[in-house]
Amino acid sequence: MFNKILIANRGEIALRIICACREMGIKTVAVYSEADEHSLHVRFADEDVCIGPARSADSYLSVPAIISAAEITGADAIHPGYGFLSESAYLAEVCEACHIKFIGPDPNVIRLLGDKARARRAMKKAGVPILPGSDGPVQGEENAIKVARELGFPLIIKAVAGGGGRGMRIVRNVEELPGLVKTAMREAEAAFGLGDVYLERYVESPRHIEIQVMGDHHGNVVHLGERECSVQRRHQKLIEEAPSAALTEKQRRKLGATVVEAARAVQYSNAGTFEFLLDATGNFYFLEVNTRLQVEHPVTEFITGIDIVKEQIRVAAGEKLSVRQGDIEFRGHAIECRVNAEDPEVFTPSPGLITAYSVPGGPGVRVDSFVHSDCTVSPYYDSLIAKVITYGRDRHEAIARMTRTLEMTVIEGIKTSIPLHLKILNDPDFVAARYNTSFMERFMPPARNAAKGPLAESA
Amino acid sequence: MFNKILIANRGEIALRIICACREMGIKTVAVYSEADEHSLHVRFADEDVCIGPARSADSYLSVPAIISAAEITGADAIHPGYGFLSESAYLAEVCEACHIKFIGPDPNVIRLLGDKARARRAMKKAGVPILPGSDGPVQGEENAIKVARELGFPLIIKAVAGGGGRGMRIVRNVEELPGLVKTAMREAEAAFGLGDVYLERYVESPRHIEIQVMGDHHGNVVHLGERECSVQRRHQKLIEEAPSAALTEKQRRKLGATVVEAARAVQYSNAGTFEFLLDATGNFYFLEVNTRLQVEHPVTEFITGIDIVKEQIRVAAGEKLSVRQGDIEFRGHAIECRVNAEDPEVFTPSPGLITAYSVPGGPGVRVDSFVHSDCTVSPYYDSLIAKVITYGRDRHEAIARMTRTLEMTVIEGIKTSIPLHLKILNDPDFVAARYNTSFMERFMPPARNAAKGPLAESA
Amino acid sequence: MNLDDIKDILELVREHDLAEFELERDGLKVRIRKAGREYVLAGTAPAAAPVAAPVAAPAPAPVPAAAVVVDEGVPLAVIKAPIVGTLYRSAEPGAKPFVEVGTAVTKGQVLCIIEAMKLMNEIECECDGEIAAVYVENGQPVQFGDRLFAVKVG
Amino acid sequence: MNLDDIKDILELVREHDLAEFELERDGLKVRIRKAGREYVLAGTAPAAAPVAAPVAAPAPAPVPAAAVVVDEGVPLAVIKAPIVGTLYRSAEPGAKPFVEVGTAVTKGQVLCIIEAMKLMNEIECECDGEIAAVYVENGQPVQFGDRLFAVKVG
Repeated sequence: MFNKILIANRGEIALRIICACREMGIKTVAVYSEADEHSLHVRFADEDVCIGPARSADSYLSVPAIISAAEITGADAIHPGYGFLSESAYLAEVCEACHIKFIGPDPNVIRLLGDKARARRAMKKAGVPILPGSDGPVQGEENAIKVARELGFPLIIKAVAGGGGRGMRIVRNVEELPGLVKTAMREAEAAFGLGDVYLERYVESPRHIEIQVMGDHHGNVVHLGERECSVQRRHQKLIEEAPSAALTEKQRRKLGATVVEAARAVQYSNAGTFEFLLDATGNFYFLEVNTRLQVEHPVTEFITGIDIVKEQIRVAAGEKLSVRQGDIEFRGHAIECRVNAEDPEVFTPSPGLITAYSVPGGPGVRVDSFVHSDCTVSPYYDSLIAKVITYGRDRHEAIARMTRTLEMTVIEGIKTSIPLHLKILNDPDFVAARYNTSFMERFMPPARNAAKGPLAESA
Repeated sequence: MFNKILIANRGEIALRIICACREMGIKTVAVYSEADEHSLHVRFADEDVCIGPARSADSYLSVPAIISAAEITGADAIHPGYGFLSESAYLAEVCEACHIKFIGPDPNVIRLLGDKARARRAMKKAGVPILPGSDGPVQGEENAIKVARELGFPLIIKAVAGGGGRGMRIVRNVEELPGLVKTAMREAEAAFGLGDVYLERYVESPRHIEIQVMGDHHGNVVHLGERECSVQRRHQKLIEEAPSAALTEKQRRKLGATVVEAARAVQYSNAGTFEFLLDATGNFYFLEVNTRLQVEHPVTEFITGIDIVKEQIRVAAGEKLSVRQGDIEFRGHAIECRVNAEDPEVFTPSPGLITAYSVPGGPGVRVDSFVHSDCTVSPYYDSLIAKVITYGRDRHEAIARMTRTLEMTVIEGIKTSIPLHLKILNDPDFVAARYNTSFMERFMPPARNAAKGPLAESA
Repeated sequence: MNLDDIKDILELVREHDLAEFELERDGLKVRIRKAGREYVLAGTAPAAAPVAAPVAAPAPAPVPAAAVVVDEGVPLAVIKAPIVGTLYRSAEPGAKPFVEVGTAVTKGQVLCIIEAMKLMNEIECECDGEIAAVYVENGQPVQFGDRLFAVKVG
Repeated sequence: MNLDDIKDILELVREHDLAEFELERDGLKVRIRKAGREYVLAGTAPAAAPVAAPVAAPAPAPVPAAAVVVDEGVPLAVIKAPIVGTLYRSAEPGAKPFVEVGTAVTKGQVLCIIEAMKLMNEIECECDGEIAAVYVENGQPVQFGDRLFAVKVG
């Protein structure tokens, strides 16, 4: 087992990883930017290293700074959390070269699944249902039109190196195709340094379903069931839950088995999430693989009783998975609300000093956060300040518990998304689990609602 | 179902009950003393009534004040929590007369089980193992000596109306018996207004095991397994856990069935706890029944997934229990630490202003508390400020999780028992579950340790 | 907080010519209003009281001391509710209220009734004087400490 | 916080003849030390900066500006670590250190090496002057922002 793990992240996930390490008796190293000097992750790590100024590019995204911090502290592994460098095949490679264990899949797996077009082909080969598409970057206007006619409309243009909605365009007819391909390529070039785009059939208002997998280095792969994350605003998930009300037990088993097979085919190790679109007629289509720990992993932890972060550390250290598929039982229902420091109506960020902070207890409540009374929410980073997760014997109880928990949460000094969450939790369609990725449109402010942009999927 | 519940309590348990009511869509009325005006239970109840000055006797213990508060707010039920009036047959009777539902057993059941000698007889009749004893108050010195010789030494003198160690004396030989009986009677008379005492065989250093039961008004009774509460300091439980490492599956089933039978025999409804001593040779002996919700109920909620407070409310409203014995599964292990505002070495109370407060998240952590940053812990009431409960797949994980949770808990401005809890959690005997009610003696300050007084049991 | 502290605060208030001064901390509350008609100075917490036993034997609650307020030089006694219940201003439905503004009262005179647990509790006046204000209506629920009447002491 | 605020603080400090004054709030930090040899006045946060994109494209980190400290009337430049790594005071093991206290230095002159990811990064002097202090030892790990050398500017 590792002696010391460096956590290449900040905020609640850095604390979450510290918790896991402490439970396993592993020492921790926190890294921090100058803006995070007084953060709790610095306070509770055994050691800490300042790695740069507030700007992420010069601190949390700096591979040399992170590797150097690991070297000067003698850390034997790096946990990248989510975001920042968590899907950086480069960091994983440098770790390998420096004999530091990267807690995540092997670099070649990260690279394969990070390339959307290659990932599509690999999944298709492994028997995973994918959307009809161009099977590679489009080559010029004529080729694009030909492929598009074969696929039919509407379709979607996606960047090969894509993510976060950039380089994406929905195309409704052949006339607008050439112009939109050009725009998407320009955007992809600007965002990722690679202009390649491909075409795929577009699914209107799908549900977002994802499967959590865990693999070890001994060929064992298990899935931990699905999560539904259809409540999204511009690719940002707001509420996640497990299980999904849209899946039958049979579908769950079948999709789970398909994903386990595919993960094994690409020699997947550590934690990963296979994302799917579910259309109105019950078909699943592969979307992408997130080769890292997910923000919403606690809902799965609640219904399975498995500590995913500890499992990640165990398998990275070469141990076998602590559970086999047959041992994994799903019990009850869990929901997560991502509480952001932002205006709940116009979605503008609201950093600043938290003057009062209190979250209720009671059964079935988990709050992963890094904030506290008299703490300042920095404007430099993500606006997520707390993940509130509730568990109930059924979906009804989990929702009732979430509602009372958020109603009894006190956060003063900054604005938060809690009022928006409460509106969603009270919505009859949400309560009935009648929702898809278009659900949030009705909660959008009129001005923004009208604004154009690729809707749904990803994140 | 009830429309509005008055909560005749304060602190964390008042908030715990508010949580349950909100999840069930029931309105709440908080009552408070002048010292608690700014408490969270007042903030989060739908209505609130000031019922008196700081002194409990004039506020939280005043039956007229509580009943009047229920009447002026139109509450149709009263939840008494634990402590204060929770075991007051008188309050339960007045409620009945006023057509307000008392959320607890019927007054005659409270009265029967509150009289230790009568409870002993009732349990004996129902087939529950009890300690050999005088089967009623001792009648004069000669009778006492005769009974004592039959029982053998050591034995214990207990007050019929007893509780909290008052009126209790351990007797090691016949010479000291007459004097100790007199002292115990004087103490009982002073404490409870009733000098009657009885004799019982004394068990040296037993383990404290208790069984949680729930009954409805339709004749259904279930048990929710046991809790072990052997870590006590002068009858005050410090750490509780479920399941107990001292019970085999067979013992658990047998003891559970015995208790369910006994509860049914006395027509027990609502939540209750049957406390037992377990001696070194594996025998169980009935101690007493707590006819109310227990401080440590969360450990049972963690391992069963059942919300005991919601179940209490449902059965008080006349509904059937939501579970049958066959539905109840025990999964994993849970531990509770009672964090008190007190010096961790000399146990003196430490009320005052909390200047910083933060508790970590992560999986398997529950914190039931009423304190927050910038809140004042009042000197008038119990020193319990937070219950930290952790859950793990096994006892080892639950302990590791508790340790990291307490290590990462920040409470500044007052002293707390957390350093003591951490010492216990690190103790090899505790880790190996090799402990009984004498366990805490080694953690007592030398001066106090030498002080005389009845040790162990009860609370 | 002792008398000297209060003197210092009053001195500061005078020095800075303040109209109002308020300090709230650890259960202690001081409010001073200058250049006006009303002075209130009330301590709500006994300073560092020894810890009370959490569950003391029942004892009759002391009726809260009437707060003394200085109004245009005439001391006013405020009568507060000593118990929770429903307030009645007269001995029986339809009868004349016990007192009204302007009624001359003597110590021990019944001012109103508070019903609690079907018991009618007579609330007596604590001093001689004249009713200066009535804060409650007939049939109204009152909480512990609610203001009921003001009596111009004299 | 603007210049006027600082002037006001300084005025207060003068008026009260303080030796030290420290204010830390919302990422802003002001420290003033009076009646002594050293004055430091450093702002650590840009006031209400527009929100940065959480994941910006990588760009070379600016070397933190040397803090200027006034020592007995002579300005001192403090050279801080621009990167995390292991510091070496000489070009190779056993060689003479690049600089010692008293060494005259010129802008661009190499003061030490910080090794990060097996790369040797030469840390250059930012001004002409003379080494007044050495805060680090050979082979020592340094964090971002650690003080390395003080240079008497001149």
